[in-house]
Amino acid sequence: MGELTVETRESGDVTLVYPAGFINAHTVRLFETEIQRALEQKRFKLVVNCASLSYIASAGLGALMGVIEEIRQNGGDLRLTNLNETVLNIFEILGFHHLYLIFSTEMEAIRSFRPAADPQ
Amino acid sequence: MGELTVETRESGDVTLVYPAGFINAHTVRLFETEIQRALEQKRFKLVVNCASLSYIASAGLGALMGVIEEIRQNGGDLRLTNLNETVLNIFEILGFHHLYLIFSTEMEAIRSFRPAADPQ
Amino acid sequence: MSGSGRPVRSRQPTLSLAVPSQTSYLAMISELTRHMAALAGFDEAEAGRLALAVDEATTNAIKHAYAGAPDRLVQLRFDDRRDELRVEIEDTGATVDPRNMPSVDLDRYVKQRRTGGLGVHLMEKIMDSVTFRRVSGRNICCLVKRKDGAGGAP
Amino acid sequence: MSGSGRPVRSRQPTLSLAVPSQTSYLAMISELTRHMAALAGFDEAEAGRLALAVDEATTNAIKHAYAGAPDRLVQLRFDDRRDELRVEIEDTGATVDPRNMPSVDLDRYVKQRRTGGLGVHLMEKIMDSVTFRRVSGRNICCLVKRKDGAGGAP
Ligand SMILES: Nc1ncnc2c1ncn2[C@@H]1O[C@H](COP(=O)(O)OP(=O)(O)O)[C@@H](O)[C@H]1O
Ligand SMILES: Nc1ncnc2c1ncn2[C@@H]1O[C@H](COP(=O)(O)OP(=O)(O)O)[C@@H](O)[C@H]1O
Repeated sequence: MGELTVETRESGDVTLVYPAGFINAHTVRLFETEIQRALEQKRFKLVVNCASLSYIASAGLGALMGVIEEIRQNGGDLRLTNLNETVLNIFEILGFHHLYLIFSTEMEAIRSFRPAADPQ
Repeated sequence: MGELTVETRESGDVTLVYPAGFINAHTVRLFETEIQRALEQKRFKLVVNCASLSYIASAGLGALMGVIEEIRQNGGDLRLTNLNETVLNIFEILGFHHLYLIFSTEMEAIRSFRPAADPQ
Repeated sequence: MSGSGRPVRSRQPTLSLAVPSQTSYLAMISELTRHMAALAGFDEAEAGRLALAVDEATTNAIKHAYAGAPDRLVQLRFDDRRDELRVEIEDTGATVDPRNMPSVDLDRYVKQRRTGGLGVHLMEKIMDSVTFRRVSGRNICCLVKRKDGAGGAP
Repeated sequence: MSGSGRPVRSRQPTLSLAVPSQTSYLAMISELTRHMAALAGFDEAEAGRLALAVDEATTNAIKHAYAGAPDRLVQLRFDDRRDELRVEIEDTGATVDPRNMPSVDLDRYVKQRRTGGLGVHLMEKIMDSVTFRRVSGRNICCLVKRKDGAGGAP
């Protein structure tokens, strides 16, 4: 209860981020650290897979807001997948679904970063 | 959190009882009711499968104590299976494992009621 | 019944809680709120949103009113009334002036790379009413959610 | 550090809670205790046993001290000290005389078809210390569990 773990994986030039647990004012630093680590490595194509994220408070949303401009200025983007009902609902309440591309599956989110010529 | 459901099934003359959730002073009545229903039907061979039981407080243990003598006087028994670590630990702390037969699997508990001649 | 001698109350007694001003308790407060919301009859999705609103209000008390000091107390009171669930979050820290609370403009927000200011906005979207008052050295943030499902978030 | 102006406390502030005297809150209290035990450093199995002990003490306050009246309050205080977790469960109901608490004889128990009397026994097996005191109209049940893993249940 209340803990957060954040794993990352790479799929080509896309970095996959897997937060699991709660992102709130207590745990947000860990989430930010993992995102920053990718940016420091000049990896600006991020997919945050929220399949195991049960909860995100404004501290976590602030963290997303805090990096998106830098990411886009570097030709990248931060895209989200697998939001549960509560998390999707929070995004919609705040209008965040207008600011971020949200996909149903990780595969779709990864593909969205590939050139359109990619087969299938 | 805190809710209890109790399902029952029959396997020959053995009644299987499946408590799921918490048995505490709030929910124990429901558990007792299901046991009593079996006894009223003169079904005295009971297997309580605790696979989905996360928690049992003394109210629940008292309920088990309250029926065991009647059951045994009628030639039956109440046997338990699939206790999780916490529940098994509570039984051991109180010495209940000396009073009740505890099995790892439901199959073993059911078989323990069959005549020894039963194949396998 | 009326002769039983104990006072008749018109509603449930209030559940209250004093928690150290540390963010490590937020997850617990969130679980507790979810549970209280369920006891008050809200469905799981609504209970999750209420838990978020209470998390936000508690976070603000810790971060702003107490400026992060870990040795103070935040008081929470849950009052399950007939028509509404009322949660009060109280601190004895620095005065909150509700007029300081910024309204959120998402575009400006992103441009300026602000990372705060969302909490109050979120609370207002989730609850039917969010009020702040100062009473004898205490800041009280009062969150109200009606049970009829009218108003508030979808 | 010592010049910071706010009082120096030697330990964590206490978490406290006032809950209506209704068994519907037991599951929530159990979850809360599990969480406090985890924050205090106990492992999951120990946290589960502590939750059970607090459930038992709260049940007793509701059932015995308040004789089932639903409109009273049970106070809980969690005090995470360096060497131990201390939980106090307090009611303002009928006097408890600890000498009334029966010791449990399982054989006799079964023979007499008793269905009560296990709660205090269980609390004593789980905790390092269980004490009852009466202070100005309140019954206080104090449960202590040491952090070093010595004593108490396996
Ligand atoms: N409990 C509080 N005490 C003092 N100031 C507060 C409190 N809650 C909110 N505020 C003020 O309102 C502002 C907006 O709060 P909020 O929307 O939660 O965003 P954030 O906390 O991320 O800044 C805060 O920056 C702060 O100035
Ligand atoms: N908080 C309390 N207030 C008054 N009496 C109590 C309290 N706790 C326990 N007792 C007394 O101790 C006895 C044993 O308690 P316990 O072991 O919990 O078993 P049970 O509650 O099942 O009877 C009770 O029957 C009651 O007489």
